[in-house]
Amino acid sequence: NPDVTPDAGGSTGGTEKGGTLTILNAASDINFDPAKSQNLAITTLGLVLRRLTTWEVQPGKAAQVVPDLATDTGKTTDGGKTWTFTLKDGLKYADGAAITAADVKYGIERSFAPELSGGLGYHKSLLVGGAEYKGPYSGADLASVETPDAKTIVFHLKTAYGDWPWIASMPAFTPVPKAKDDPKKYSQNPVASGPYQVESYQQGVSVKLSRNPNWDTTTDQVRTAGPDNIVFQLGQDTTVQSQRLIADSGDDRSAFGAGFVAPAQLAQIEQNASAKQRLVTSDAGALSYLAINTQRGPLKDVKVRQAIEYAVDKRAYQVASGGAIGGDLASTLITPGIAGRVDYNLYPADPSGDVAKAKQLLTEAGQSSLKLTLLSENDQPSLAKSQAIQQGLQRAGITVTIKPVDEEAWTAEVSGDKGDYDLTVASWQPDFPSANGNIQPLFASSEIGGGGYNSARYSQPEVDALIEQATAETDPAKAQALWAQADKRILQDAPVVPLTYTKNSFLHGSKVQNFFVPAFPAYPNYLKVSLKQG
Amino acid sequence: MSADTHLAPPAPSRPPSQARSTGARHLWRRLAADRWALAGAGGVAFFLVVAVAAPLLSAIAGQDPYTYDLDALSDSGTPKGFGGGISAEHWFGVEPMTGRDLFAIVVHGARTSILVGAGATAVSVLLGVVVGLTAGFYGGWYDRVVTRIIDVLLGFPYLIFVIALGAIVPTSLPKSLLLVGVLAVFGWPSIARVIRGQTLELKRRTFVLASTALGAGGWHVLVRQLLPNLTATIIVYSTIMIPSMIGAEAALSFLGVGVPPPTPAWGRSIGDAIGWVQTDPMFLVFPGGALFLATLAFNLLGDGLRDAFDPKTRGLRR
Amino acid sequence: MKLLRLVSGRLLSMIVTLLVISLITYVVFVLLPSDPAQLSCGRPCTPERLADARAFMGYDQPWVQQYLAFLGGIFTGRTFGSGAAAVHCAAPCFGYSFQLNESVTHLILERIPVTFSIAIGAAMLWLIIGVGTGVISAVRRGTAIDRAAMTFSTIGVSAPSYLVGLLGILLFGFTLDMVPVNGYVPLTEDPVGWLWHLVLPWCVLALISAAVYARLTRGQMLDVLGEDYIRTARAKGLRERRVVGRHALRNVLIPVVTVFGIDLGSLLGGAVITERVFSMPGLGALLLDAVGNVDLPLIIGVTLFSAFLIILANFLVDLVYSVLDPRVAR
Amino acid sequence: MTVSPTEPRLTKATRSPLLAVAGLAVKFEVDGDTHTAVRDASFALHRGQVLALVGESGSGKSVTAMAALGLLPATARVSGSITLAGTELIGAEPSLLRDVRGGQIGTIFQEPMTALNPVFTIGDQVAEAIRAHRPVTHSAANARVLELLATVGLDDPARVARSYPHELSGGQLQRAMIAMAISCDPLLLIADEPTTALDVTVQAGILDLLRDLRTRLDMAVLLITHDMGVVADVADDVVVLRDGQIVEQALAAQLFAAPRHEYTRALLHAVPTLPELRLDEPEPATPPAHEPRPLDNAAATTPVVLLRNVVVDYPGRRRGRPVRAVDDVSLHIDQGELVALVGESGSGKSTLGRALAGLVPVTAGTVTVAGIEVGNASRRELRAFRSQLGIVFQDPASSLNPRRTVGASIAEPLSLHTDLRGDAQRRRVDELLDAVELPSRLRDRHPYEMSGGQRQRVAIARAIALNPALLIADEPTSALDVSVQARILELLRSLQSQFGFSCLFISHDLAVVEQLADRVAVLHRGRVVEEGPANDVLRAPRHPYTSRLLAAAPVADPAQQALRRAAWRQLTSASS
Ligand SMILES: Nc1ncnc2c1ncn2[C@@H]1O[C@H](COP(=O)(O)OP(=O)(O)OP(=O)(O)O)[C@@H](O)[C@H]1O
Ligand SMILES: Nc1ncnc2c1ncn2[C@@H]1O[C@H](COP(=O)(O)OP(=O)(O)OP(=O)(O)O)[C@@H](O)[C@H]1O
Ligand SMILES: [Mg+2]
Ligand SMILES: [Mg+2]
Ligand code: NI
Repeated sequence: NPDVTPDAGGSTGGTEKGGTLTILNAASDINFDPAKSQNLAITTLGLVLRRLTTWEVQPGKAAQVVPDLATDTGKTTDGGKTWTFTLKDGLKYADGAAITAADVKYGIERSFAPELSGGLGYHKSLLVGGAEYKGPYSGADLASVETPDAKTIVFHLKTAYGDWPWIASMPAFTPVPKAKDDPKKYSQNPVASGPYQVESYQQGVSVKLSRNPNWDTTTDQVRTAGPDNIVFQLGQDTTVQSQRLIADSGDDRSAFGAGFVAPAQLAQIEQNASAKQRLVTSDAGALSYLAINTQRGPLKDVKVRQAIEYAVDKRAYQVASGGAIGGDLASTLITPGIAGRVDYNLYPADPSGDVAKAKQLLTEAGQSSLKLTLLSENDQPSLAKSQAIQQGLQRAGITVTIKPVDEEAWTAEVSGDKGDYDLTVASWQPDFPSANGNIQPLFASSEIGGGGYNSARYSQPEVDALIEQATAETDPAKAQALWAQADKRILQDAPVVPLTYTKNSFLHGSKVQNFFVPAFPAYPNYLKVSLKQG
Repeated sequence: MSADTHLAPPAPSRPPSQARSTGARHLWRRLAADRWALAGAGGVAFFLVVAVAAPLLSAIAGQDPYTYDLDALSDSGTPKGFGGGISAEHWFGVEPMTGRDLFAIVVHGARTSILVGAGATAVSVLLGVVVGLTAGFYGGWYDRVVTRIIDVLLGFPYLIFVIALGAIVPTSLPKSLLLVGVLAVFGWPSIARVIRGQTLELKRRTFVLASTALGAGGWHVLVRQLLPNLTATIIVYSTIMIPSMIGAEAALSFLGVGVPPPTPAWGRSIGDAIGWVQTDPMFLVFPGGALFLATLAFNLLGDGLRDAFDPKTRGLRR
Repeated sequence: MKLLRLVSGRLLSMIVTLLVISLITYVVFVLLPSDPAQLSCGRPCTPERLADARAFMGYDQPWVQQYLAFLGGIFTGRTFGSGAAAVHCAAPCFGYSFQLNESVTHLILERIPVTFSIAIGAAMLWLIIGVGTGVISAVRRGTAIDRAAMTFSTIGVSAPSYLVGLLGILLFGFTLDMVPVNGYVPLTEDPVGWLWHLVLPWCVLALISAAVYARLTRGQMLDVLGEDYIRTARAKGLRERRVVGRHALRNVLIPVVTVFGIDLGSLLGGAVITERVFSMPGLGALLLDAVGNVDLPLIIGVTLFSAFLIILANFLVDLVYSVLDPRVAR
Repeated sequence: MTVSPTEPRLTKATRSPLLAVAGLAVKFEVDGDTHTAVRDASFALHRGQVLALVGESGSGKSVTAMAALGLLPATARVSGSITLAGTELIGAEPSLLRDVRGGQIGTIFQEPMTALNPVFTIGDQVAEAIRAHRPVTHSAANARVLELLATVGLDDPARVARSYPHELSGGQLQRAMIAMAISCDPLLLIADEPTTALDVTVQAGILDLLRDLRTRLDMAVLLITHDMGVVADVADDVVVLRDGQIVEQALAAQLFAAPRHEYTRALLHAVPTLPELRLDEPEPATPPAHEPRPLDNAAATTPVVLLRNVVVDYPGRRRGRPVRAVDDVSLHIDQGELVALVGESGSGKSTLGRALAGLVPVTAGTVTVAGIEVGNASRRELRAFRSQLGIVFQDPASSLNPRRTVGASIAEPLSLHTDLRGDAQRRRVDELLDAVELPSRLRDRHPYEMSGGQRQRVAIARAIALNPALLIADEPTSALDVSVQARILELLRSLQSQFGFSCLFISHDLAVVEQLADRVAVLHRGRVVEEGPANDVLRAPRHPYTSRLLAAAPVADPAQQALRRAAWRQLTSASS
């Protein structure tokens, strides 16, 4: 194929153009509405929709925030309270219309509409007036987003926020032309600004993307746009997916699975040389942890929680998540791959725990026969992990009852106000690669209940103050030091047991190239995948 | 002949003695003559013994179904060695990802599964037969109400109900009982419908009329006249139901109403093992084989019972 | 005339039954711990936004009111939200799925062909195979054929459908490469492809259910074959095939038809697991998604629809009954 | 064997026989025991000949016939030889048997009510028999069905063809069965008690039909019957069976004239006789006596049973009109009185009996039994009344639960209304079995394992178990040979004198009625056309139908029967 353009990064070889890439998806629906999407910058939506900034993710390198529609990643003049972005020249939608700053503003505004809730909404509480704003459909506009001219957009924040450039990479920062906005249909038929547009959308069956004729490669440094067409096959059973990819025949050679390969299949792939070659495992990324409900009975006692830190059998947990390929043992809250992480271990023990120590701590706390409930999601992998925890604690005389509930109920319990559980196993991948994303959502007291993810229901004024201070810090180095300090401080209270830094494995067909999975985010970078031609 | 001496008025009653024993003995003799049925009965007895003696059996093997043995696993969580880790220590090998002893799991699983499978089946069949019989026999508004209830239950989003239930019931409730209850509630309508349909036909037979004409009350007619003619349906239906109840037990376990892990249950083991069917087939073979054999045993026994109850096959050798 | 009265009577009670089912579903849903508003609140979620989302979807109302609104919508249609983003759902409106941005009626109608293709084909197949096996087993009772068929059906009875589906895919889809592994092709677009994609799901469903029917048929058949009228049929010099296939089978079918009605009815409401394994976008898959997304309108819609089918099937069974068995006819 | 080789034979005997039975033995396995039903039976049947197989109930008549067709249940072991026109039938190929059955041998089964498939119409089932052996079109078959049904004397062939078995009376079913059996003009007709459910007028017609078929088609008939009158009427040869063994084999005329075996003599002796028939014109009909008889000795007892203007309609199927089975009947039965109900087949006798027991709802009128109005009785009243009621259904086979032993069936009323249990109950059951001439070893059998007559006696035993105050007996002796019948009748009589029960006795056997009944009511097309003391009605019938009925009754004497036949012919032609 003559149409080979050398890739800027170069580390994964050139990008061949052409072919139809198939992405196998377990979900039965893809929501292309930027206001409602929680997509990462480098996955599905990134193929169709551009934002102010985006992520440059390369194998072996930490994720970087880079300009997308904007010429840079935003400028601030007042220490992070006001951010200004300028759009590049010659940007067009698929229909040929020009992309304007007003469209970006409109896109942000509509993300405030209750009709379109559901997306990533970090900006909603940061922007001035955001808390009260109810979207553009009632006629009002959001004054804190200014568009002095067609190319410039200015954000006024309530407080200084150093990670705003990351926020600007979220789906809500996609331009939406007001004239084309039909909130009912936008999720299936968005106005494309990226290299692909939605050609056909069949709910539950497939989504076909084809090239956007008006996308200009020169304005875009992150998307390589290799395949001519991309087809998402929806509602695919994960086991069948894996088998198709292992078999690697026909069109499946140009396919990859969007979901993790399950441990059972990992073992199978181990034994299959061809498939093993096509398995891509991320570096250790998201944190999986055991949350201890700090507001419940004996668990209020820090000694008891520390006993649990020692009693947990991390090795069994690791095996339950697929062994070494499933993740590395964890001891900190900030995950590898996040700038400023400091490695330490407050509760040093053998990988399978220190039962004697745990028992001793329990005796000190006066707890001889502890009975706890562990809330677990009811899918097989989650239950396997929960059982590994249960088994570990049992050794120290802690009787754990597993309460399996479905995923939605789990979310509701964990992020709801009641908090009717003692323990739960969770895993957290921040929405943007900053220690802030590691710590704040999980440990700030403001995140207890009401939809927040502080599943340990941990409330420590000292930590809250640290978080506030670190969030406002615009100097990356200083901020990172503060986050590392918070990390350690939190673990002293033992609200969670860090279990593993998980690794996600993905399988792709033999024709798929430039397929890699970084530590953050531990997902394949859709934007650079291409197909071998000929 | 002299009728008057023979036909004295009924003598005063005597306490009931072994009146029914001959019937039972006949049944048993016929059953014993059928070697397939005997095999089935043997199988059922075997599994019952296994279920009762599970702790003993696993103790003999020196194992229990809860202890992890990570040393028996390779780094990726698959059992080391041949046939899913079969060894002198682990007779059936070990469970992938945990290293728990599969023999102990299967043996202990028999408790849950047979209790739940047979229990839920028994309750649903009992309920279904009683409701179906009475509805078909009495008809009228009662039948209409019952039919509607059956329709509601059959058309009911059982999945959602169970999810809700799983979240509502306190963890302290004995889960096996809950499970039996849930399975029975959703299991009886179909058998009730079948029985009702057959009752509608049977109740118009002359022998039922004859019994009514003798002054038999509804209950007597139901139990003594109709029920014996429904045994084939009931037995066949029950034996089919047991394995599906064990399967449903697995599904419900996932939804949070089943016996929570790590309590072993065949249904859940089979569910877990499906994903491993290519990597560690023995993980499926042992619990799956146990379920198959138990099902086979119940079915053979069922077929045998069916035949033993069927007077027309008396004396037939097989 | 009589039939008309029968049908209209049943229709009325059918509506009542559906109302009861929808009501219970609503109540159960209220008990459900998951919060649909929370799911569509986004991340991070603040209490205010949660309240907004809840209000938009109408979940802030007491459930009785929600239920009444739902009932009203069936006759008058409904409008959600207001202004430019308002969503209108025309009568008869069985709700609107906020997750999928589509009216429930539309979603269900779209999925019907898939599920019906699976269900009807499979049902035909299993009825034929199951009843056939049962009949042969009964006629050849005690022989090796009987034993083999019954042992085989034990496998069918005790195997989970997911397992059978998966093994089917592995064997016929990959190892033998005979049929496509998954997906659905509309009949109208490509009849051959349609057939080809459905063969495996049909077989899987058929294998499992046929086993049940085989056992049921065998049991009934053994009963019926001992009746006097079978002797009469033989005395007429009828071929054994006709004696069994007509005189006996007709009497055997009565209970079988009942079970068939129930099974077909619930299968038409969605073959959840099979649709999942074979990635068929049918009603079962839709219901599974709806449950996963706590999408109440969709749950109610699909539930009501499949309940309707089950009740309809039961009604038809009752009609077939009176045709099959004149003694039961009223 | 009592048959000597030098037995005189008909001239036809020189031809080779159509059906030859030699050394036939049939054994049944019952719960591991072996029971011999037929042993070493040999006889031959030629074309155009009617061979009557007579004998005690349970002596193996039906079993012998079924053996020829290969239709015995799987528990039976058959040995010996049965040849049809030289072809061996025992152990024959299925295809051969299939040809033989229906095509060469037509069969009338003993119990028509269970022998027809409940889910197909009569028309269907008869047409099927035709189409199994004749390549005819549907419509041709259907036309032939109507013709056949008319031939067997059914009034409304179209309705019968459309009906399902449960919608017909016993006699109608039996005739449908006969129509089916003769539909393919078989070489041999096996007729197992073909007229048990038929009133004598119809019976006479059927016997005529058989004779006609014999002469026209040179058909052979193996006639199994307990009615010596019928034997006298049509049989050429007679084989007498007892306890599975042939005790005598003779020409009919010979047999009646000079029975050789002691059992045969006893059999003939037991035949009840009718009074001499007065062949003069019936007296001018006076309206039937509806008003109750003046009571003898002022025992101002109200009648036990009082029917007032009873109408019973059966709802029609789908679009059809309802069938009026009983039309404005008023009748009473006094304490200790035995009222016989006679009448044409399908005239509503059984329906009336059922209405009396409250088993079919009456459309109009009232049924009062022992002061209780059956239609409005509460459940408790109904139960109380039924504990005083014994009922024998017309069709014993279907009135016994196939899944229960006959012992259990007989014990049922005992369990229901007495507190007799266990051994005492079993003893009582044995007594009852003995009373109806059944050995007590049959107690643990199922109805299926018994002969027709045995089942009927079980039904009788059940009905009298409680010494009921009212007995409804619907053709209770139809399947019994005369010797057993005589004993059953005697039993009834002695019970009645002992306990004084009232009885509605439905029968087509006028001789029996004559013996037993105090009063007779004649039912015709649902209406009582004549009613009065038995002696009056049977000796001096006032209604032409009654006269015809009397004339049609066969007597067990070939010579006399020939006379009667002629008289009957004359009567029927006169009235038509
Ligand atoms: N269930 C039914 N539905 C419709 N018609 C019926 C039904 N049962 C009986 N009949 C009809 O009612 C009439 C009277 O029947 P019934 O059985 O009382 O006659 P019967 O006098 O007992 O005759 P038989 O001597 O032949 O037994 C017959 O014409 C019969 O066809
Ligand atoms: N299936 C069977 N199993 C066991 N015994 C049977 C079976 N069928 C018939 N018998 C017995 O065989 C004997 C002959 O029965 P068969 O039916 O031939 O009598 P029958 O002469 O026709 O009497 P009836 O005049 O009462 O009909 C009876 O004693 C009966 O109990
Ligand atoms: Mg007989
Ligand atoms: Mg009658
Ligand atoms: Ni005596």
